[in-house]
Amino acid sequence: MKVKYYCKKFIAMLLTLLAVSFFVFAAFEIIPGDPATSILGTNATKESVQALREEMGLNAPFLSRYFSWVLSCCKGDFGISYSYHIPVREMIADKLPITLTMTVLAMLMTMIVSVLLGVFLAKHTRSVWDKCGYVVNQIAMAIPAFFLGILFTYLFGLILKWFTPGGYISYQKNFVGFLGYLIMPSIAIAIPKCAMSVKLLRSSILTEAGKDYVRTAYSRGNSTSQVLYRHVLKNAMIPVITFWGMALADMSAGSIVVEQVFNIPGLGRILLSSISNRDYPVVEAVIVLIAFLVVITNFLVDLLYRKMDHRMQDGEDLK
Amino acid sequence: MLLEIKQLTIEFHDHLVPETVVKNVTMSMEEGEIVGIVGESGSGKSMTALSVAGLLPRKDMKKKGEIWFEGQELLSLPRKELRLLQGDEIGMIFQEPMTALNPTMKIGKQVEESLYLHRDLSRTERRELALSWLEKVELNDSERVYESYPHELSGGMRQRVMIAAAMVAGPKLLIADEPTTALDVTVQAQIIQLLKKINEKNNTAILFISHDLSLVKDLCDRVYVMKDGEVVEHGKSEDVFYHPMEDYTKQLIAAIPVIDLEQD
Amino acid sequence: MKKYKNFNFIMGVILTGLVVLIAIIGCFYTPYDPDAMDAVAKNSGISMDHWMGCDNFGRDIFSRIMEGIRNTFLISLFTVAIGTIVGVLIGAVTGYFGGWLDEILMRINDALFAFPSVLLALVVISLLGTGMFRVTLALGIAFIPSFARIVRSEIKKQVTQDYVESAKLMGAGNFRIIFVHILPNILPVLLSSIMIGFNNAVLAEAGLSYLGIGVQPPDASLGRMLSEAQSFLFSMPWYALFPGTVIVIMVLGFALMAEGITQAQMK
Amino acid sequence: AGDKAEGTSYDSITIGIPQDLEDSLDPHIVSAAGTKEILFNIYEGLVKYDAQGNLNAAIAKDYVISEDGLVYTFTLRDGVKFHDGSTVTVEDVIYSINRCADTSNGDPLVPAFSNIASVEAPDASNVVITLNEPDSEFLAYMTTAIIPASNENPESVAIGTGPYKYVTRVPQESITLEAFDEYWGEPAHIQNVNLKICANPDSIVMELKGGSIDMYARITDSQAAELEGSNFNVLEGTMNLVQALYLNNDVAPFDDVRVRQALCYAINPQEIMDFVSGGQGTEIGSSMFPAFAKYYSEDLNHVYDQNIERAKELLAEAGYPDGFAFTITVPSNYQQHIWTAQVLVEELKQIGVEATIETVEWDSWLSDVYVDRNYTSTVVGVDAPQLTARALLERFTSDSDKNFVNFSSAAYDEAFANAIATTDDAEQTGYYEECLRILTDEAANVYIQDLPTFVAINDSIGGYEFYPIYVQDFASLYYIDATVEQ
Amino acid sequence: MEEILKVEKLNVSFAQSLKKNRKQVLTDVSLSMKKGEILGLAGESGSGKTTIAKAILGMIPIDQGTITCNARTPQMVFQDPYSSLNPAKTVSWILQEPLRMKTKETAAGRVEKVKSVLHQIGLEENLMNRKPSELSGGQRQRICIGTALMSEPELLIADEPVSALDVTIQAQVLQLLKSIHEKKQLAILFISHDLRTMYQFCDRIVILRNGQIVEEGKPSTLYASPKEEYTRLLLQSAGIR
Ligand SMILES: Nc1ncnc2c1ncn2[C@@H]1O[C@H](COP(=O)(O)OP(=O)(O)OP(=O)(O)O)[C@@H](O)[C@H]1O
Ligand SMILES: Nc1ncnc2c1ncn2[C@@H]1O[C@H](COP(=O)(O)OP(=O)(O)OP(=O)(O)O)[C@@H](O)[C@H]1O
Ligand SMILES: [Mg+2]
Ligand SMILES: [Mg+2]
Repeated sequence: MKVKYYCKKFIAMLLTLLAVSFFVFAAFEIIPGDPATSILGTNATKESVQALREEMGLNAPFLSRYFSWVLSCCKGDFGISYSYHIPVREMIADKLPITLTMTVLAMLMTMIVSVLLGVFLAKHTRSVWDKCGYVVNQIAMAIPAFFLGILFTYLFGLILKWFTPGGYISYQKNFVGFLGYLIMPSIAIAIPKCAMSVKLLRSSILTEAGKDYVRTAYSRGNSTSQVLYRHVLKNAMIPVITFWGMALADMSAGSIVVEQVFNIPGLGRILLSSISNRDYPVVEAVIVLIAFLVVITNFLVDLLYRKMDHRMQDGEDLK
Repeated sequence: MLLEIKQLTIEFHDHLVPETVVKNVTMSMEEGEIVGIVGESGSGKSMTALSVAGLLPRKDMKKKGEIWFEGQELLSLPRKELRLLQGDEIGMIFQEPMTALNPTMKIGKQVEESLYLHRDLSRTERRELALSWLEKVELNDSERVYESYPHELSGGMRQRVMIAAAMVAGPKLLIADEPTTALDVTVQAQIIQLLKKINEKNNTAILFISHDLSLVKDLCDRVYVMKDGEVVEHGKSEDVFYHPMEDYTKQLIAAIPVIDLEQD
Repeated sequence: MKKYKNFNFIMGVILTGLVVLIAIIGCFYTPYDPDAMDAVAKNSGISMDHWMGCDNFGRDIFSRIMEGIRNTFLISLFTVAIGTIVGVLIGAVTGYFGGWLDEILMRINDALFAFPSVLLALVVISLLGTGMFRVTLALGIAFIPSFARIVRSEIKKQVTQDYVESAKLMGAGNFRIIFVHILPNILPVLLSSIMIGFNNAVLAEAGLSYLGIGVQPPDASLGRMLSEAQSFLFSMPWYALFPGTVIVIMVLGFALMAEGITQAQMK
Repeated sequence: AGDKAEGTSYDSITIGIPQDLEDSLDPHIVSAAGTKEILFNIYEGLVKYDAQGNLNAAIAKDYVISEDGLVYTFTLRDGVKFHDGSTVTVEDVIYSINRCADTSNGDPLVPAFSNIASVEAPDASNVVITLNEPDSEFLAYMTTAIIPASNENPESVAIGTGPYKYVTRVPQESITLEAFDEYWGEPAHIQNVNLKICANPDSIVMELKGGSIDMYARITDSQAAELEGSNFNVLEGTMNLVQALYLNNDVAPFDDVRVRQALCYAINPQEIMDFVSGGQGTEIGSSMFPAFAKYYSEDLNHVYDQNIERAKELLAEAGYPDGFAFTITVPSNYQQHIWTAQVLVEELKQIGVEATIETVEWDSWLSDVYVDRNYTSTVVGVDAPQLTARALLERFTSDSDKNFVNFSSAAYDEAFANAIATTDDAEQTGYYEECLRILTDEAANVYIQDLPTFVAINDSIGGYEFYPIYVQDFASLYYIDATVEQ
Repeated sequence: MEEILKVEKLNVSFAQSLKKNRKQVLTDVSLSMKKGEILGLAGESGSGKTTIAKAILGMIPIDQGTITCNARTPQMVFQDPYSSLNPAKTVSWILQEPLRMKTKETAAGRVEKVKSVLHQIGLEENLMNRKPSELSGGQRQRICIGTALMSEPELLIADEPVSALDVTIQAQVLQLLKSIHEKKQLAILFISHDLRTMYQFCDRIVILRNGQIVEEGKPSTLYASPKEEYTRLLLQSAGIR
């Protein structure tokens, strides 16, 4: 039953989001500091903190706070930021495009470059190209995006002056400039992932090339490239797509560090600052949003996967 | 003479010691003839067949001898020209129906691929031809099969799809490498029947490879017996079956379970 | 071991060995006290005395890298170890047995996966206090979900194979089937995840020092040095380059070793 | 921001700031120093500091203090406009002062306002404030911002009377200010001020050099060194705060005065300054920084000149001949404090004391250290919101809510009470000096320095002024070329 | 002779993806085996032969019916020689595993046993250290038989054990099974679609169609006078009639 399958997926998704939000709530119960002290800063005294907590409704029991939050979320209301006094929804709507654009750029680069390179290397196995490619690939896989960011800043920013480090341009002001600025960070994120998918694709193509159906394809008079593009590539892409799904989820959740290096005010920055400001409504919304993105990505990959590989049985999980 | 293999020798070089898997094999086939190759596992049957179909791996191996097909020498033919023959003049059916089909490509596309590569036909013409071949191999639900993926078909159906795909461009020579081992007896019988029919109707020559002598006896006009890469015996299949000359052939025949219903 | 005689494995062992060797030497001997400050040598460049120059406190960068390797190495090693061991346990149990336990654990797992490791680290640290051990624990916990997920799906694939049934017929217990029969088969996948895990662990540790909850100063860690060096990128680029390169070598060593083992397995 | 690099537009400037204005835009509630220094440009009180530390009339054009020091009469300047266009009325003044004097939530927002007996407006241009007790420093608290009574959301809608008005903000990205056309005083030179949040302190030099910001007010000495030879001027001033190793006087071993003194003898502020601030800071010996020329005394700096032998002796007397171990909790968002702590750790090793650093987030610091006082020692800087000694010294009275070091000295409490009570300036100064001496003698904390601050500013911009309090004045900035053209 | 296996009214069905109802695979299957008997199970592809085998060994849940198995350590040779050997282990390790489970044999003793079994199934000792991926299909299938025999079972379920082998080796393996059957009173449930082989090998044959037993009897009588049309068809396609 297709409908039943999607229902099941949907419920699982909701459960995941609930669990995530519960964890966030629980996390803030545990870590020291609270919004009241954060707001009062050095004016804080025990009494004033208590008074403010009372005013903000933080003294209500944990579960009742949690449930009322979940309820208002269901109505699409994520509350008001404690630090900025503006609706959390607006704040996120502002930041989401930044992180999303960066992720999508990085993902596009990863996909395009890795397919081109992967196919190229697979075509030229055991050539000098392949060997050089292998070495470069291994190294690229080992460089943390963080270090790459620093290297780029130094090389392209300070020495070659191709871009202004930290000179982030807001997308509302200048969209082209914005995209231009995001290119470097996107490359920094993309390179390790790209290297991994090149490797995966290359070996996957070679594995597929050894399969019987390839011989069948040759027996019909296909040339090597025809076999590669008409037959092998689609099959070889299946494991790569799974990897891409994970990579995408990884990127959207793990943009924090790269945003920090390149001074990009995206979701990661908001998350970080609101964690340290104990801005509960924002943290909760951002984390649930990221979880949502992760879950949605998984779901989309799942769909794509099914489309490509009809052997997939409903109800089976991939990854 | 449709096909002539002269002194074919195949050596593998991917191990320390070169391994000769086919030694001085000489065979010939007339147009419209069904010729069988039998022999135990690893005796070089598939290698011989693959070399005719031009599908031997190109690396790490040495080929000697000549293979003449319709006046062309296949072993020295450039890859480009060989491609023109593959699928068009020479069709091939493989041993494993499970893995020999592309799992992510619709059956229809796979069946008509030879047409796509060798004939200048419109999409609908290709489709018509493919459907008609699917029906000829007794896949009666041909429209559905055309739109299916391999995993949606049973083993027997897939093997028939393989035959349809090999035959669709009307090759002169069909190479069938153990096409029935993976199938159960009922389906096996049907496939043999089918091959016979194709041979009669289209006058397609069939090179039939099997380790089942009794099958070969029923189907083939002539038979070659291979052992350790060499042809040890050949002749009319009846002759070889009832009057084997070589010890090895005798062993092969003795291994066939005999059912003597009269005795009980 | 004789099976792993391939180039990758040997290179991996050499690189990792080099790094480990430096770390071990660093326990007993460093050219300078890594914490000792020297006003004269402040921000000094590469010289005979200081092979990699000095940082803004005049501390010898080479000595600090020796110390940093040790800390980073231990942190990432144990982080990955915790992630792997617990992840494999959870993934194996859920993948092998399935059922409602699987459902529940996987929902929790997915939730944890989306949960930023920074926040998780904050929680662990607030519960247990700071320190290298706790940081490692925090990161380790953050690493569990991805391992659990990979192992689970791999085990699910293996369970359909007849050899598992065959092992049951022989009378092998579930535990033995999971860990002796199935696990070696998912090793290649596991190894490559471990390698990716190493990369991420170094990164995560560096990320935590941004927040001041990683390795505590004055102790050195490669990630911390790298982030500190960012301020001096213009005047002393080598300050960033050295720890960064060491990280790459370390991760590369692991990656090559994993690759080598995988190749030997696949052969 | 990027288009500024061509040098064509003189009407805007981009200024980097280390963190967003995260707590509030409400001038009465706001506590983060980083926010206050920006809000200085938006809000004004009845009186206002200038760069020399003088209190000048602002919204009030004049004021009279009665002989007994109990009645303050402020005459409002005519036609002072709020940023929303409305005129400042006496009601707004009374509203603002009452808001800060409100005690319904415990302490009033401005502690000194607990002394206010009444606020009245006899007519439309005069406000009379009556105190319970005379307070010679009360005027300084009249810098408290005047906000319109009609503003219902002061925490998000900033309406003041200052030279710049708040336009818009993008969280964690930027804040835009615009010169206020109807400002009563000398208008700001530069029309638009973009405040850009540079969350990563490590990339500031790159941003400056890359031209994405024109000015950054709080760079470190090493960053200043990196800017040498670029098109940036680096101005040096002081941060006006008391950086010290604050000790929790309630926990062992710091409940023993000898131990605290030993620590004081062990450290060398000059060495710390050499490492942390390029040798540029100003040494301090008590809770007072040099901007308060009146109270700051160099003598106190020499009470504990580095003397390792003496330190060891004191430790031995206190029963720690082999030293001890303790933890320094440092807020992780202040790099200088972390650096200082690292040098301290090294210096304390000389007397056998093993200190370990524990960096915590600012928020954890606030709740654990500042509010709950659950710590052993910490390195931070304490500033003065008003230019009064009271602002710095009140926190060390034993019953103060803000006495996070748990300092307790009857003599101190008495001296402080005397200082507050007296109206005689010389007498008051004497009492405050006594307070400072007590803090030093009792070694309440290990005093280190008033940190230097380096302001990097594009060399096409002039007019930057250092204030003796923690503020940034954008109104005085101007483009040098622009003025020449005019 | 005592009964070693008794299956009564066995019903098995599988859940189907995309469809609501379950697919009935076995319907009211009843069969029994005596100690030391070779029972043949024949039927076309998909008739449920493998399902019966797996149900007997408890590998799939059954809907209805009873299965009583009195045999000590029943073993199975799986149909797919590719997935039934652990790809990560060597031949020697795989063959030793049952010994590790059931006996307290020393390592050296185990290796000796492995060698003798390899000999029995007609494989060379030098295969011992290879991985399954380095073996041919026939060799794999023989290793499977070897592993099953290692446990010294009383009942062996052999699911098309010789289908991947060529005729000469087929005969050899069947000979091996037969000799063990004779020596150790091994009962064998022999699943195949090759009616020719079964004729010689089995004591009794059960014909399965669409999950139901249509006919059963001694090979000679069954082949000589099949009662069901389906049996006749099977025999015909095998070229026997
Ligand atoms: N890539 C290779 N490298 C080395 N030897 C090979 C390779 N491929 C096949 N061989 C060997 O060539 C010989 C002949 O193989 P071939 O596939 O022709 O046998 P066959 O007669 O078709 O056997 P079967 O009945 O099992 O299919 C075998 O001994 C095999 O081991
Ligand atoms: N796990 C499963 N889920 C759903 N259907 C199954 C499953 N296993 C087997 N079937 C179905 O049950 C039927 C009987 O399968 P079984 O494997 O028992 O056939 P078989 O007689 O062994 O055939 P073969 O000779 O091809 O091995 C088939 O139609 C098959 O599709
Ligand atoms: Mg073959
Ligand atoms: Mg079966």
